[in-house]
Amino acid sequence: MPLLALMILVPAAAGLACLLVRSRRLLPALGVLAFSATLGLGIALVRQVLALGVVTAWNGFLFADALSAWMVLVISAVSLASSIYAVGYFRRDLADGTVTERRFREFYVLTPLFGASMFLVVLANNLGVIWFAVEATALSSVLLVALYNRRTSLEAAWKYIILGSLGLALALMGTVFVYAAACKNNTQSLPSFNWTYLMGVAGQLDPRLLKLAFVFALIGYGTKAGLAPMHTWLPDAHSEAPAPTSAMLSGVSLKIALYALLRFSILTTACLGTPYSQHLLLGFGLLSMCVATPFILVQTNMKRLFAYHSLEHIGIICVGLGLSVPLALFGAVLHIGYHALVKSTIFFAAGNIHQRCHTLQLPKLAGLLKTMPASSILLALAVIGIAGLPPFGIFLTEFGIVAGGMGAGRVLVSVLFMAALVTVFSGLLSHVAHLLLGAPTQEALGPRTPLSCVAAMALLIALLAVLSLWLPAPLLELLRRAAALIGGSP
Amino acid sequence: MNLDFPILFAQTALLLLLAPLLSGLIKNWKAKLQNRRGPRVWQPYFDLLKFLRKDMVLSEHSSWIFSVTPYVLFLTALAAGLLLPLVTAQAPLGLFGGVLALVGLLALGRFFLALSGLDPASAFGGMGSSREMTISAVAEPAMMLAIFTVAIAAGSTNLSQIVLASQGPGWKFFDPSRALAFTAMFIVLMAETGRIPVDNPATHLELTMIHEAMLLEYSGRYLALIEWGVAIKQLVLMALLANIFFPIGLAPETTPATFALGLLFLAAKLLVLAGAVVLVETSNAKLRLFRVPDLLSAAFILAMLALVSTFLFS
Amino acid sequence: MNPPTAETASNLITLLASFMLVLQLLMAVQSMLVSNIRLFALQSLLLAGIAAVVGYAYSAWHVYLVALLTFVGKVVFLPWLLERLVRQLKIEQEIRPFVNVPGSMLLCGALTVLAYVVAHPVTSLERLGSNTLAVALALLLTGFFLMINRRKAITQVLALLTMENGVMLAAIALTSYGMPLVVEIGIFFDLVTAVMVLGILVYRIRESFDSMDTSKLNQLKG
Amino acid sequence: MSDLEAWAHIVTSVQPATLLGASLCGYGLGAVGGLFFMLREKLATAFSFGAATLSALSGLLAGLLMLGGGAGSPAPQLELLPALIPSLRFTVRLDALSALFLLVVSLLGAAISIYSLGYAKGFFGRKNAGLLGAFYNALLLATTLTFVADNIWMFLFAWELMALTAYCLVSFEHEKPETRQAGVLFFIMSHIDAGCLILGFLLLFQASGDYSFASLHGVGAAMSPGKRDAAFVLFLLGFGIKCGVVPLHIWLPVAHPVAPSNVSALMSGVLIKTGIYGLTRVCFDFLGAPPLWWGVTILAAGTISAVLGVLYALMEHDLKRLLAYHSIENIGIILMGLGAALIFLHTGHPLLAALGLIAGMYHTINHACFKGLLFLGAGAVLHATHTRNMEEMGGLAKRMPQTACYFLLGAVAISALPPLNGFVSEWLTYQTLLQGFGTTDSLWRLAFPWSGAMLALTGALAAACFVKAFGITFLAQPRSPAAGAAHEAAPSMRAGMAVLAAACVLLGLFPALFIRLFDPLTQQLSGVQLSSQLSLNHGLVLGLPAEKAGSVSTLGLVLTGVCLLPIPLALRLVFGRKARTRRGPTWACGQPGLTPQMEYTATGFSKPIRMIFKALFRPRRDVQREYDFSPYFATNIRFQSHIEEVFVERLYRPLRITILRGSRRIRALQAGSIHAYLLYIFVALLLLLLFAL
Repeated sequence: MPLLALMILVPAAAGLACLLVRSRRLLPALGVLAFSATLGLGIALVRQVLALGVVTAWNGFLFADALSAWMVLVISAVSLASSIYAVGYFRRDLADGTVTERRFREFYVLTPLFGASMFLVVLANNLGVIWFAVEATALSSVLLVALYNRRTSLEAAWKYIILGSLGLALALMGTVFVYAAACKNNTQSLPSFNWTYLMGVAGQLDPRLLKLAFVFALIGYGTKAGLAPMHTWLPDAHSEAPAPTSAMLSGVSLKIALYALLRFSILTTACLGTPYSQHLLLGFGLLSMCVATPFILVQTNMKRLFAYHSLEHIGIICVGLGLSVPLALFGAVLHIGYHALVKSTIFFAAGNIHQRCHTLQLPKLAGLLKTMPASSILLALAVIGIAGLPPFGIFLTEFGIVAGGMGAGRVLVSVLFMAALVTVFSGLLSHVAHLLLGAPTQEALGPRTPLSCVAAMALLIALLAVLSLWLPAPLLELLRRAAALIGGSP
Repeated sequence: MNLDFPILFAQTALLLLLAPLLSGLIKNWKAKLQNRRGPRVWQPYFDLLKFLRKDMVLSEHSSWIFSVTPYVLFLTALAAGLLLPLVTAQAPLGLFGGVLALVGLLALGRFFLALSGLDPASAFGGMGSSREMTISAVAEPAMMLAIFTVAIAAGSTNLSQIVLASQGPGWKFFDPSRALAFTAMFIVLMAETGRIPVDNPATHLELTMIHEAMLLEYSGRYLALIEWGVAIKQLVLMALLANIFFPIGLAPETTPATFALGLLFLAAKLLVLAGAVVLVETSNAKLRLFRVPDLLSAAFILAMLALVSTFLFS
Repeated sequence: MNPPTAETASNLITLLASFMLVLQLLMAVQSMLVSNIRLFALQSLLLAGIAAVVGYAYSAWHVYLVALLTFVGKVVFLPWLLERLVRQLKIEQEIRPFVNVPGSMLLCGALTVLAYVVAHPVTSLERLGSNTLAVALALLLTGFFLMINRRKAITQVLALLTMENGVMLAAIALTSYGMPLVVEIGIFFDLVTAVMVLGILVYRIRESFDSMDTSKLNQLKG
Repeated sequence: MSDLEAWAHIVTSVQPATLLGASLCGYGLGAVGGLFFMLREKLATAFSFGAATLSALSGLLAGLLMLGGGAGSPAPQLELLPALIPSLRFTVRLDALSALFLLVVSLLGAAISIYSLGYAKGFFGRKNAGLLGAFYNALLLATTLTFVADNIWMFLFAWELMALTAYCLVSFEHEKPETRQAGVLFFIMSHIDAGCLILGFLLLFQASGDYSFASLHGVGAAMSPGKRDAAFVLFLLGFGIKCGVVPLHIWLPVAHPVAPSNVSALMSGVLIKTGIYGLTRVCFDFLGAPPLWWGVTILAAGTISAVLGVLYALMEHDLKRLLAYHSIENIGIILMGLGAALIFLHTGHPLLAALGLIAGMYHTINHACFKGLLFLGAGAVLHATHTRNMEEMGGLAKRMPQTACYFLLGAVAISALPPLNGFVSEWLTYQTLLQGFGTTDSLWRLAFPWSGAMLALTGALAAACFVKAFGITFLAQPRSPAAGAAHEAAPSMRAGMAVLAAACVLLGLFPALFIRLFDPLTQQLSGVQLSSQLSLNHGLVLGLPAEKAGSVSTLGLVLTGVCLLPIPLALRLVFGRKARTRRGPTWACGQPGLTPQMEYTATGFSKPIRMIFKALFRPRRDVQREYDFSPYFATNIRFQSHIEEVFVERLYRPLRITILRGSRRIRALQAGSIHAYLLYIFVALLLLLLFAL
């Protein structure tokens, strides 16, 4: 059984197993087990990729290059953390009856499937398969968003699915165009739709068609990736989902859609030879950053605050990718990882706060450093990380991106970039300072935060801290290759 | 460094002895102008002796600052005097500092005086030191600017240099910039020595007094030192004004003859200046406190004009 | 395969495609929900027809399969599912769009023109029929417009499905063989699951909102 | 014997680099230790602040060795961490400029750390002293790194780290809302300046293509004038915010007072100097030959900051806020020197430029010393009276005499009165400005004496302000029970203050000695060495390079005073032999019983100034009388007076309000209607289809 296949089948199997398992005890164990397995597999995969360059399986149906391997690592890490977190989280929810037994099982069935479909996205070779894998991530996560079955969560889920599948319809159109372009210049009856093949013949594809394709893909996958102005579902879905799911949505699933979009962009660039797609990415990235800013400044709900913050960071990543100079690309790729770690931590913290204080309204919360020190300190660290302050790595990546921009002579872009960063920081700081510092305004209503919930956060923060100051050589190499890949050198 | 000790001692003595005489003189002339007999010219000496002999009462609230101040005031005034070319063109301690140091020393004295105004916990002292510091603050820039005009012209802040430079053949009084600067300095002088229209040295009325208010708690020896120090300060300022604007007769090299000559010239200049002061004091009424800044800002403007005109005419 | 067949096939496809567009416009003006669903079924039938024609013309068996899937899925299953939903939830028949009928007609016309403009440079690439790509784009855009213009959840789903039809039409028209089978099947199953998930949500929303008007779903602000 | 040789060898072989590395490690260790022993306060305090002291000393030694080595001694380099991205390396380098500022931070750091050993005890049981120690060390570490950073990346890394740790310390006592707000304001402002700096440095990077400072030397020549000016403006904004140049200063008087006093001392003494360091580094090292307007701008900014800073300080009766405003004033004075130096570089007078640099740098050191001293003194007072409000103090000179002495020294020094160090550096500044008049024929030369006069105004106002600060705080009767019950500060605190007081005196009396240290600096930045020309008569007198342009000898003045002292003493012996001295009540218009309420208040003291400058302060007063039958016989009067902080009221608050209002408007985009959302996507798609193809 090849590695890549296992990568997808293990979580899928875990999901199906959860469907059958009776005992409530076993479900969390299964989740944790599955994702720790994928993490292990992911590390093995990295070794293989570094050795072989490109790994394929099932005669080219699945394939993994540096970029996919990196994404695999990110997905596994976050999913593992969130499955660990979920243990304590749902124990409490079940205890106070916020979720029913049925929904509880639903969660454990859907989450591994969600993971599996994300793995499929990054490991699939065929653009069509990538498309329906992305759709699968949407379908598997929408019911998770609706898990609490509150009016608001249903509304969020509805918007998510409608906008999501609309976007995906457009993305499909884009895919079709690429396929059409591929058909044109091949002679055999059924053309291969494989990424590897397409990259091979990128030169001969029809540019007009590819432009059209990229436009559709940009709007389509952009919707799923939460690029402004297609982001509107994002704050709703991310704030209404249960914390573990929010973490996975904000932490990875956005980047999964971005990954699909990225493949299109690489192909388009390879075909056109002009930075057409990169300019579009740049524009949408900046737009997203600017759009996120005012919402962060005057936000009143903690989870929404950080959902918009994810929007901003998707923007940052897109700017980095759009600048397409080595430093910026490296920064962007690394940023994907750092942001995944930190953002999940923050959503975990939000979950803890919600279960402890039964509200996420920022004006009502204050002085959490006193009431729930452990989570607060970890949250503080995470916010320091996400705000792009040293010693954490996001400072490096953001500096890399803006330095790349300046190096490429894009002064205006860099200025806008910095302005957005600074404004967002000021908003974030004032909210978080009020949240954590000072004297607590209200008594904690909920139970104490269980160990696993803190452990998951601590795990991620520790990982972040280590990776901020020291990247293992193989990982560094992997990142370089990924950046080079996006940069256009295969 | 080579100190000319005879000159040093002579100038020290001169400062000590001349100062009370000058203030006595001014008091006397003022009285005369107001058709009063007024105190004798020598009265200040007798006052000082009297104060020195009398017992002292220190406020029970006052701290060591209160006791240090008289010495600081006295010594700074004296030291400042030694930086100044009084009789000879070459100031005895000119090497130790120029006009900036002189101003600084006087400021140090004022600083301590103001502190000891606050020290005895009475309301008058505080009021006095508050007003004193305010007025000096507003006076400072005008004074500096006026000094800068001459300093720039001489290319030095060393008073001896300034004097020597303006002793040259090129020197003329009716250089507009000098005239303006002189006027500015004169106004500042009136403020710094606490004279009408800025302050009234004769009054002890709570609401009007400035300088005297700080001294209310002083008595005996300390009062003597302070009075004397203030007198020396007045002498120094007037001599400064006199010598840097009319550097006539300052002895370039020190022989007894030239020294005597210089002494005469100095006396003459001081008499004239004192006369001017008396005239201004008698012909004006004291200004309200918050009108004083207008006067001093006028002085500042004059000094500024002086600068501009040096800029224009050089 | 012999040229006349290809000729006729191409003409036939053009005809069917244009009928699809016509049906789309009818949907835009049709104010009854059930008949909307039926119109969609009809449109899907035309799509299946096109697929069948392609399959016949190029004797490509897997395109027949596509035709079959489309028929089973979009002509039979989904309409049935939707009508059942309508009946069960007693959704009122009247569709009250935001833009009135003439207005929406006008806009749809404009969108169709836009579709032609956009498609023009690449029409040379079409394998089958003429302007099928333009028609496909038009279906997509008008479907999008319908989605914005309809209040009810279920009608939005319907609009989404018509967009899907447009995409499939483009797939067939541009590529002459349809997509690789695995992709086709994947798309098909995704579609079905999507509609089912939507169904579930519709049920739940119905339960907690007792209304299907999505313009009432506006509690999440800012 | 052999041991001795070994020791001798070790001592002689000590390199600045080693010492620097040692001090950096020491700070790091102190920070970690503080966290590690967090639960055992005594141990944590002793460990972290002890470590800080030692590291500071070793840093001090490094700086001295480096500067003592004279001009042209090679700048040692260190690699701290492996780089994640090859081009972004964590390297530090100790050239003359860095060494000078290393000297400042280490000197102050040592003194404050000693002080903190006692000061931190005040937190025991209330806040976690170990945490304080950890943050404190981290702050020192970051600041030192900022001064010795060798490339853009390292500099910005340290810069942001410094802001972060400073924020943690400012909001250390975050229970008070004002502290929280102060922290937030501080951090936001410093993030803005970081943004400006990043852009500015990257503009330089565009031209040089390399991050290392060595490669940035004189890079301005390779830039287009527009970009060069843009970079200058960005740096002016960025560093200006950090060092509190008016009108970018608003965070400073808010943030410095609320921090623990030892931290306030560090922030006011050193942190804001990072701005000066950066400005010097950039303007004299990187940007190449400056156009005239740069220098004029900095000179003007300095003058305005100096005057406004001291004016606002006068209006304060919160002791620490008052000191914070004085930091703005002194930064202004420093900038006057630097601005003049820039102008001289433009007009081509390297010698005068060196003089201006020395004036600025000397004042930097001096300000670090006396401001540190004053803040430590304020801390001791705070510690004793538990209030920052001067109106509730008084009479402390009797209760804490040593602290009073040190504070008085600081006050005299900061008021630029002879013979202390403040006077010396302001003397140098005056001289620079006066010399400047002759350098050019353009109308600009009037700027020199003008700003000289403003400097005089500043000095006089500062004197007034510190008469008030010292007089109201330490003299007369205590105005509150707390002040009455005040006690002398702990020995270690006094020791810390003593160190700085000594520094103030030495720097004041022996300037010619210390000016030698500037030779490498002036050599590096303006290509000349001056100290030999500045010191006359074996370094007893400070003179000017120009012939007989002026000289001063604070030592000489002191000696003169000492020699003249016999005169008053003799007077006493001769005449006052029979005079008695006794204590008596202060005269209170014949009323018995003088109460503290009769004393002059801080507010009252500064009233005349407030009235004179009312155009600036826009003072508001409201008087509430409670009376029985006639307002003239009030039974109870409440008097309140406020002044308006122009820049906050007229500039920052409106800006903030507009931004927030705008944001609220924009939120309407996310109104919850799915149709609207669909429409956004639709429009985006159409636009792309129409224009992007």
